[in-house]
Amino acid sequence: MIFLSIIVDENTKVVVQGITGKQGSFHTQRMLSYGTKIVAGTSPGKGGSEILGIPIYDTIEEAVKESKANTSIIFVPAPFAADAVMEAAEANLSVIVCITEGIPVHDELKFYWKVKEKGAILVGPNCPGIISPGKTHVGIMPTHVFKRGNVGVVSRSGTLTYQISYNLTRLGIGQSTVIGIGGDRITGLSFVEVLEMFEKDEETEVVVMIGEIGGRDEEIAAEFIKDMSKPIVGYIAGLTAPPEKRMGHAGAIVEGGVGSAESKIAALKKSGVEVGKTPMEVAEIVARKMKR
Amino acid sequence: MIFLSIIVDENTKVVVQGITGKQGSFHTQRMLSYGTKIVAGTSPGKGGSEILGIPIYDTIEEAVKESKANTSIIFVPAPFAADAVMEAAEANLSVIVCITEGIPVHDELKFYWKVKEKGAILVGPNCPGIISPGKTHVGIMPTHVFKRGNVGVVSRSGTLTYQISYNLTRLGIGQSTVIGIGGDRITGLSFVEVLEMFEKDEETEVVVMIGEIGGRDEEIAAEFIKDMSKPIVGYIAGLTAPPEKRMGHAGAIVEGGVGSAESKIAALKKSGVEVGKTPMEVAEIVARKMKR
Amino acid sequence: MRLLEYQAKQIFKNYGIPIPKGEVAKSIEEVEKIAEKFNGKVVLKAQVLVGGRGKSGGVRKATSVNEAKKIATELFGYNIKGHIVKKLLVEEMLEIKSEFYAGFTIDRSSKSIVAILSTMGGMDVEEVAAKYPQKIAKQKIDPRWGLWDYNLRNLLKNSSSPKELWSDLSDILRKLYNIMISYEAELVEINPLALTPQGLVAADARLNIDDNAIFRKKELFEMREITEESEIEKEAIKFGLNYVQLKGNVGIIANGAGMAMATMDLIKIMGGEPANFLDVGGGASKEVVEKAIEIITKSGVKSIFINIFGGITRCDEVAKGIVDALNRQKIGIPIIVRLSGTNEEEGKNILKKLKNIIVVNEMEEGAKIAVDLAR
Amino acid sequence: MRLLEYQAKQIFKNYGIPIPKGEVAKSIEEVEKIAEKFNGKVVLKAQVLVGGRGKSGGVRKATSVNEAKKIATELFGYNIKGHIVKKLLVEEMLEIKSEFYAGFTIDRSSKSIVAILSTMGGMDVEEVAAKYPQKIAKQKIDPRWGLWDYNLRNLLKNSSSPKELWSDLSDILRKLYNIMISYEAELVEINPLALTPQGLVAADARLNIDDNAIFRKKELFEMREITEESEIEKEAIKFGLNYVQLKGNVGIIANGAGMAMATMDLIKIMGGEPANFLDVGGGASKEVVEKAIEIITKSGVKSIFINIFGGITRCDEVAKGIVDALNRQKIGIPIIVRLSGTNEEEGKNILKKLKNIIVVNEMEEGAKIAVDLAR
Repeated sequence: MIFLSIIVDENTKVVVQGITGKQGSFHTQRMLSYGTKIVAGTSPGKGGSEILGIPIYDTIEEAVKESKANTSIIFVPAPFAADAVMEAAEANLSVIVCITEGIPVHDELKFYWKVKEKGAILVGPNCPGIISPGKTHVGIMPTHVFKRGNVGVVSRSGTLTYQISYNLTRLGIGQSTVIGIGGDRITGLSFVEVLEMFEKDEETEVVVMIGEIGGRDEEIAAEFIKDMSKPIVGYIAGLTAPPEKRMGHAGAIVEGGVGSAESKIAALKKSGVEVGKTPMEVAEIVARKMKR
Repeated sequence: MIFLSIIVDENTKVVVQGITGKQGSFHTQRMLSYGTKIVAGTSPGKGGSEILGIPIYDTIEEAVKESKANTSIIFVPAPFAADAVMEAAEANLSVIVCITEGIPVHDELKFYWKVKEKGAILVGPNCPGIISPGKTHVGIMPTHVFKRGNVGVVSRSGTLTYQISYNLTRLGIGQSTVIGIGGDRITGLSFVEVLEMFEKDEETEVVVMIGEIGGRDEEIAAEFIKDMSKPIVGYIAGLTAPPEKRMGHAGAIVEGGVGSAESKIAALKKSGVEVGKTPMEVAEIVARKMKR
Repeated sequence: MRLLEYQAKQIFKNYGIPIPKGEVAKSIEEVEKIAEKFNGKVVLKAQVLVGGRGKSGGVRKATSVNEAKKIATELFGYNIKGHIVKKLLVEEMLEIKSEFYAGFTIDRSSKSIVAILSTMGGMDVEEVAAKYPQKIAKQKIDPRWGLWDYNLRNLLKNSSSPKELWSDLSDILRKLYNIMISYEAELVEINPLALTPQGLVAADARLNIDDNAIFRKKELFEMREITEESEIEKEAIKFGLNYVQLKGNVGIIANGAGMAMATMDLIKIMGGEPANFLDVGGGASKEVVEKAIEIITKSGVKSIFINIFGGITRCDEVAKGIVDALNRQKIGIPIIVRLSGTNEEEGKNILKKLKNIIVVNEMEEGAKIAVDLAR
Repeated sequence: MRLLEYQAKQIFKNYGIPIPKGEVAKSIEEVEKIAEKFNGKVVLKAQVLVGGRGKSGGVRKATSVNEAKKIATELFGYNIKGHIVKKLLVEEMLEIKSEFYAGFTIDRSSKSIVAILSTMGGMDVEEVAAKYPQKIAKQKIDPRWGLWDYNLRNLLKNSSSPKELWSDLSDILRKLYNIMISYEAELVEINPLALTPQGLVAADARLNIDDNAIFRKKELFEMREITEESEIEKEAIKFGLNYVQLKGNVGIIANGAGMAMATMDLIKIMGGEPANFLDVGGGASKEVVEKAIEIITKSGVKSIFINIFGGITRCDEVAKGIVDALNRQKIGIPIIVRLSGTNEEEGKNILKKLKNIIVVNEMEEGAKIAVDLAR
């Protein structure tokens, strides 16, 4: 039996939506350097040409037909990103990674259900993507901070994901899969869904869950964790965020006490999760757990 | 093992949507006389009162909670009927029979998918309902023309259903279940779905399928029939209907040769279906089949 | 409800779709005035709701004002498949480089809206579909999510439309879809969608609105008055009757479209010719039945066969309508009545008292008598 | 983007929701004029975007014109939680029989829109939810199918609203929902929805529009100008920075909201006080970084900690922004910089040439130095 990472692995065949844009072409190059199998790109109107040796198509329908891609990554600008997600879902891709930030939430409400109906996995939007170190990278992460290993990382925040993975790697601890589920109010994946995958994943021994203020996703995850066999280490950003101030992410609003950092940390601790106060401390806790 | 009829039987518990209207109360009385288990009715604003001994609720949600109804029948006028179907689906009823005629087709497009997602069966709209003679009647059919037996009847036309069932009964042939799927462009059930149920139904020996001009549902059914074990007898109305003339039903438009009576009859015959030229002849063919 | 071309074009224009310059004329004088504006280079289009209008000579080109007047003289009052031409749409002559077909309709099989685009416009689209199926691109539009740009991209791609027109075609398709949704249409269509030196123009326009949705669109009531149903059909609509006049001599009244068609078919099988399709609908009142008899009688039939199998329709109510019709109208032709189903006995009892009525038990019997008496 | 009460009320009115009679005043004279129209019986409401405005004395009642003027004198320039009152909404005094809460917002857990109705309006809805959960009725609205009447019936039923108000409440809820959808709102709310002898009236109005959707709503650009963000916050918005001013003395610049918050938390843990939240966003340009430094410097901090972990953001671009800031601005305070991730080496190389910059490798180290230097 081979050990499969969750969601993506070395067999993942990627189509890049918006491959000719500034971000799209830059990160395509970086993913290629990492060894990601990028088989196609789309850019409406530019079909028939190619970039970085990758054929460009006008539509995902055509790209999938020609390249057999099973995963897409989206760099399309916010006003058009919802359409790109809908198109990817309609084309029956099994994994859709949406990097784009700033998508209107009413658009997200629509494509969430389309993706759900199609049975696809949506990573993001407003996320850094997903990496299975040493296998594939479908995202925009600084790949040099990761190392193949046995810690699963799931996070709502891009940069905090890099920070904590960096701290882990510095301590010699590698990662099985690192996934940023995105910081928007509506995300394709919830913590619970990812925790469930890590629980089943043979490569993963410990899971790091990086949350932040806003919403109830961490509280719901805390309930789920009670039945998990693998140890979870937590981090919650926003202890010093004043109530009722917008902290950038649409998701990072303290809604009248519900969803505060305190409430989330308390819920996690109640489920036996050790919560680090700083990114460094998170890595140190993981190191302790790994030694056992 | 007991012999179950398809879709509804003596255990069906019915809530009547629009029970206080003229049609609603009239047909509730008639269904009750037939022995149908009507356990609740709805009429927004009139909740708390009762009619014909049946408690009235403001919402289906409440009616289902209190009465444990699993099936609804809708007599709500066309402008509000789509809302009633949506409400019934949301309340997780497993069978929804929509009698109402004249529902806007764009409304039908919406509730079709809602019902589908909920995994419910929608009979209609614009249909006479469904009867399992001797067991239950969830509809507006003239019950005295039916008789318990082993012929399944499925039809797009209400009155033709009565006519042909009447002809069958006159020849001493009873029916297992008689179902009018409705004459609108968008119907909850297709011929194929009902044929599939009849094929599996132990009570049914022969199936009568009553179609009419318009659409391709009969042609699609003809394909399916090739793999059926039970004999099918067909009838198609509209041989003399001139092309491009509206024949009342939104469904009954001849669309440039496709969906003509000739095309349907030919498709059925190709699948080995005997097609009667008159309702009487249909009954006579069934009689012959039953004797074998 | 199908709108006349000029009515549909007005709506298309309101939604930002380019249409040719032109006006509606009801007289030769008006045609002259309009034609002068375009130096006589105009197309004259008969405003009738008939398929194959062009092939029947209902669309004609003029190169001078005098020619336009001459054509108008021929067209006014012209009978196209039973429809008399009363209005002409007089439009500028377009310089057409190529013709597209663009439209949306409802796909009953997939329970969705379907977008259709073809680079072979100008012809009968069913003909294109039959002869060159690969030339007709279709895309399903899921009613839950509506139209997205990717639907259009797939459509454009599969239609092999030239890329330089993608943006303009998308724009027109999006507007057409908005009309489809706002007007709750069954069909909205531009054929041909003409490519001219000035860009894409809707050279023709078709908009069929779902009759069941018209109650929500008050502004259409007025338009319906104008559409060219015959007087008798207009009256039928007012009473909620589904009525279509045909050429035979046996009048038919039935409940349910299926039953009405089956009755027509039966008349034919018995050797007669049905004079009409008439469905009184479900749960018809006696007033509606009375009106139905009046309409059929007016159309000059030789016999009337009333074939009712009551479900939601009550036989006693139908019988009362027959009584009222006989009391108030002069009906010189035989009426054959067959009543079965809900309240059958009550209905038959009411009819017992009447003369001039032949009551039968079976539809086959009734059809036969009706045909025999119409000879 | 949250609208001021009077802006939201104007939109509510356009959608047919009854609002109290009244006008906005910017001066005592204007207050006097408006108050006279209502014989001095008015409510004066400070137009500031602050929660608990009523409890802070921002909503006051007058029974005479003189009293209204006196209250206005007190309210103009009044500081409510850091917001200076510049405008008053002067409205007729309503005769309120009872108060409802009605609103729609987005439910992130169920990925749907949620309708909320309570017969206990007028209070803080979170407080009601905590103390009397059964008094808050909620209904999920599936974004695929939108709002249907049955959603409203279930809501009305579960809220135990009086039946005689069902029709009027439904009407207002339907209009509120239309606003929610048309304006792509995150929240639309009436609290209290007042029952008066003249019927239901939106005594207050709240409308929060999704910032991400504002590009589609040109007419809101103007309104945003008016909403009372501080000048410095307005400038930040212009450059796409997510900036919130706080009370500490250690300035923070980070990329990503999570990282910015973690950095704030770290400053606190190290014994300092964060002066702000500032997220330069993903893929920030050097111009944006330069602007961020300018904004933070202006706010009078003692040290600045720039904490970047680049993914889509490139460290070299950030470093260039720092260089530009130092070249063009007079910055008299220490800047601590931590760069990791994409193009980290290039960024560090650029910074090497600079004085006045403390480059660190770890965020914990940087935070500690920034706190120490701010003392």
